Amino acid sequence: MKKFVNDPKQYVPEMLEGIALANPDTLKYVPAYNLIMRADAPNQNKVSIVQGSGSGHEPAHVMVVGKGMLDAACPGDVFAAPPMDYVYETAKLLKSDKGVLLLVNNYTGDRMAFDMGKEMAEAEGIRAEILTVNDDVAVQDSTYTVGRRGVAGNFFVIKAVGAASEQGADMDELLRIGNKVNDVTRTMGVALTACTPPAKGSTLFELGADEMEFGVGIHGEPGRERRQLKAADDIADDMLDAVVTDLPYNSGDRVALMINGLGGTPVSELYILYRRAHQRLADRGITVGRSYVNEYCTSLDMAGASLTLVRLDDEIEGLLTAPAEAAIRVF
Amino acid sequence: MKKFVNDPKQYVPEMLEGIALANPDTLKYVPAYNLIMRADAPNQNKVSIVQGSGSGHEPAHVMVVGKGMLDAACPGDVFAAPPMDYVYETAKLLKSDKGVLLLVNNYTGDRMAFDMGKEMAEAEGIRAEILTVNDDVAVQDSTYTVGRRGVAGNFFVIKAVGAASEQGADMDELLRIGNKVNDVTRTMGVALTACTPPAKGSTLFELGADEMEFGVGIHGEPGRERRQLKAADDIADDMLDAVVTDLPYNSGDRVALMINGLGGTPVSELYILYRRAHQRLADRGITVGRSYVNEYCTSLDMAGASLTLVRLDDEIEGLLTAPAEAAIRVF
Amino acid sequence: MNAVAQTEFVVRSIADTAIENEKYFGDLDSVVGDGDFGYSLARGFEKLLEGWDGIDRSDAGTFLKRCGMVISSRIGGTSGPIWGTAFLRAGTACGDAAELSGEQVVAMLRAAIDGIKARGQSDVGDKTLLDALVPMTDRLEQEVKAGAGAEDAIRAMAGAAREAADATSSMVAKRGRAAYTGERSRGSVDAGAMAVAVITERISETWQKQGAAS
Amino acid sequence: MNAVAQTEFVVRSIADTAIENEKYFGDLDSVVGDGDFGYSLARGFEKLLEGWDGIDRSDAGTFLKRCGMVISSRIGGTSGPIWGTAFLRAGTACGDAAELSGEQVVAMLRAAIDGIKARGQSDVGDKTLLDALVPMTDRLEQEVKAGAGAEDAIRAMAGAAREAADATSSMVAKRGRAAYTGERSRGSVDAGAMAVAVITERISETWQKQGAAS
Ligand SMILES: Nc1ncnc2c1ncn2[C@@H]1O[C@H](COP(=O)(O)OP(=O)(O)O)[C@@H](O)[C@H]1O
Ligand SMILES: Nc1ncnc2c1ncn2[C@@H]1O[C@H](COP(=O)(O)OP(=O)(O)O)[C@@H](O)[C@H]1O
Ligand SMILES: [Mg+2]
Ligand SMILES: [Mg+2]
Ligand SMILES: [Mg+2]
Ligand SMILES: [Mg+2]
Repeated sequence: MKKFVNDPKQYVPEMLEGIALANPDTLKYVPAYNLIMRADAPNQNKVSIVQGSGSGHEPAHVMVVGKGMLDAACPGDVFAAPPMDYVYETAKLLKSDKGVLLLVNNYTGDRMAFDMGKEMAEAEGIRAEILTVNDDVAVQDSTYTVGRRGVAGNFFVIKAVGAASEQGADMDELLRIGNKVNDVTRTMGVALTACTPPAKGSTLFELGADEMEFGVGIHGEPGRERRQLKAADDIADDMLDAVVTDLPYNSGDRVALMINGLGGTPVSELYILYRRAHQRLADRGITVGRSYVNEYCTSLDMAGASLTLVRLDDEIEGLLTAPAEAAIRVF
Repeated sequence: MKKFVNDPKQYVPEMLEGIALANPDTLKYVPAYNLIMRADAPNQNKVSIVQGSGSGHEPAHVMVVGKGMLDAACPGDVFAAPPMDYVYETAKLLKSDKGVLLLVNNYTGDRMAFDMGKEMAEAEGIRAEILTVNDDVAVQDSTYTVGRRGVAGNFFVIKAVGAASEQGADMDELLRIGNKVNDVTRTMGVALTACTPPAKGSTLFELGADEMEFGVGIHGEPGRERRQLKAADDIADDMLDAVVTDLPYNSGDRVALMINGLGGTPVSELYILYRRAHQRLADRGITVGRSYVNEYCTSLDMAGASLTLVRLDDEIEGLLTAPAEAAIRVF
Repeated sequence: MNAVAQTEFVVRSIADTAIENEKYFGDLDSVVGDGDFGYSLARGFEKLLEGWDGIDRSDAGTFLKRCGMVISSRIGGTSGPIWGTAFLRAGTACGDAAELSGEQVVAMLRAAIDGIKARGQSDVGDKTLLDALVPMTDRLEQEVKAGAGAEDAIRAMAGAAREAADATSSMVAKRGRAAYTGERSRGSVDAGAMAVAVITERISETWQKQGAAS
Repeated sequence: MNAVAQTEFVVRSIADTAIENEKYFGDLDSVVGDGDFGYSLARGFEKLLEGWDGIDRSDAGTFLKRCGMVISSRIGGTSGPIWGTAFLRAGTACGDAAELSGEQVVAMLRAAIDGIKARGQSDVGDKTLLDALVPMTDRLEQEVKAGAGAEDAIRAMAGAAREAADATSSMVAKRGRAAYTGERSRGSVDAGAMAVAVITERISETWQKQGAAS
């Protein structure tokens, strides 16, 4: 296993400790619940925004805790939803007069943990609401599943409700905004390699030298189908077609375009995909109002990328461009 | 080759085109010279800061062009210094009354291209100066080489002279500052896998499942020696020992600590290294004044990391924390 | 053995099996899942064992419910809530019975199954652990009705669980992460179902030894 | 052939060889270098050939100098400046000679070598292309002094280049990127030296054919 790891069981706690050491003034780490929270949270004049999910998606979500983003993140182990306990204790620690908004990616495990954690928190008089994100167009047949997965589009919901909550929006307003953003957000992902969970020590699946997985989620699981590896432009076209036709996004639309790296793909390649997607959107009469090319929501060290579109209007664009702070140092 | 690539010969131009499309308001792309420059450059009241180097190190350096950082970057092909022509033409386009400062990582090819390009620019009446970065402690015996390599520490020189030039510093002042930062900056890198240059289509070298390269540079070349893979903490200790004892950094020092990912390593692992390094510095009485955990200077998709220390004083810390803008979107 | 000792023995067997089979269960979940099933179960049951001696043993039902609370609150992923609910419901069905009859065990398993169905919004045929749990409970019920002894009934139940777990290989997953791969989930067994089979086999084996010893 | 035709033929052979051997030269540079040598040379000489017909051919010296300018300005990496300087210096040494004597070719090669040494701050023994260029020039000089014909002299020179390039395998790199690996650079040939050998062999071969034809 080509990883910087000590005891795999300490992978998540040691990472979280590192984050806390690197951000002593702004973040607080509560080891008992894998909890990373803003040092100044909870703020009674602001809805607390909390995201839970499995680990292995960094920088999501523990590294986007900060002003204008999340008030806290309580991850589970690698690719495992947090135990209900973490959710419950997090809600208690983040308790605010204006309520606690729990952002949940739509997976069975996450939903169960949050439903149960929310119930327990409510029993103690905490107002908590759940907002579910499900942007993944790779999941087509929702009768066979719990519905579409929440993947990288999650970032936009966090950013929008994070900004709005900072501006004083109440719970109902945040639910409206979060659902609105989720409704106009669509993502499609592709993997060129499988990832290696530290506790497993080997790749989750095998991919031939000329194969890729089309329609992957963010948990290292295989995708919708295995395909022949193609040129970057062709892959970008396939991802874009799947996304554009789904909402659909139409000529005249203004969008945010995200090319998200899955962990093992260098940013240079992401820009090659971005170039094509931007050009093809222009061909369709769709304007990119804001671009995102980076790692936002990864699958450990998986080589691959996802493409997300968000249909913008003035409200959403204003929230996306509002100031924010995150524990990711660019300069 | 598990990469998003079309024609490998177009790898760099297509990436640069992507960067330009994603940043239409702030950046300008000049295809003839692989040039990415600030849309508002040159500014005659400011020294123009230019970095050249090979490609494959992204986000260095084309993605750190922006206010308070670089005015321009002219990369060569993957791992190849830019041709002299690019340097010369870049200097002409960035010509400022206050001069053009050329930042060069210390490699034979880069130095030759910049020496020649500078001479040609000077012949046309452009004031140009070269500032060489050489922070890599892995290169020990400088009689056998052109001296130490410039690696991730380069970032700090860019940030410092970028900030100072924005504040109006003249060329002599920038040379003083740049050399001062370079003098207190040291880096050590380790690779867990070899990288795959797109034009080669296969890894540059082979590493066994339990091997790592200790003392790598940023061009995918092998390192100082091949070692057995160890636990993350042990690797962090080895890197730190090599760096701390070199300047040396002493008890009572205040430092910036950077854990830089080499491209294929997820940020979660970088924080595991950061945690240990931070703790071990504390044991030595050295305080981390500012932390950097991210990808700053990569080797394509190489799994690995480097550790950089910068000894801080008020002047350097002020420059490092000064506002800046870069084409890397965190939120 | 009284009811508390029996449930203690069964829970302990489940925990030991989960911990010992961490890698195997994880590998099963890797085929069309995300590979964390073995890890989640093992870490969770380790935590249960850490506080083992302090768990309230006033009666078998209480003991099971306390275990269920630890499991659902401390195990991550889908398995925490699913398994925790199963233990809670089984405990409720058990109550303060002093001795456990075969009928009572069947009732407890049925309660656990109903809990899982409700919690997971899933049913037989979805390629989950239910596809081992339900057939094995059916078989146990048959044996009990036919008047079989505990040892024989458990052995038969374990055989049914193994057979049913193997049979999940031909199914398409309709719940859980494996469901996202659709038709591709065919051809490999469900990790949760196989875990149920391996655990039941273990209980059957150790029950024989234990029975012989006590 | 007059001097212009001769230099044109030689430069063309160099370009063709560099382009055809892109992968081989790159692989050689991968062992202890960064693998870009083949790519840099190939792309650079492709650019030279793109503007091939328009290059000033007033005399052989001018032609070589113009080529040198294209090479040093358009090839990246260490090779651009190194090879460009070699062409520039050879062109200067050649001047407007109408015919090239063996002595003149030796003088041109010596000038190229001096240029590389100055530009690269390197010398024989550093495990660079100089370790093929210098021995082959020495050999050419011997042949010319001994009165050998062009064809034989070139064949002997190519043999010397190959032998010297092979011999770089036992050397430790003291210049270029390979030098960072220190002792580990022993055991593989230098990419630049081998490129010189392959190119010279090609010139020798085609010279024979060309000579036979003209
Ligand atoms: N909705 C469900 N209802 C019942 N059992 C389920 C459900 N979803 C998954 N399972 C069971 O859980 C197992 C996977 O558990 P785990 O790896 O913890 O879940 P995940 O990683 O998908 O959150 C599956 O093999 C299946 O037996
Ligand atoms: N200082 C030098 N002087 C002369 N030749 C050199 C020098 N450094 C490198 N070379 C030659 O250049 C070759 C590598 O070229 P190239 O790959 O373009 O350089 P790099 O990638 O190191 O910038 C080496 O094999 C060697 O023959
Ligand atoms: Mg999981
Ligand atoms: Mg190079
Ligand atoms: Mg799983
Ligand atoms: Mg090279």
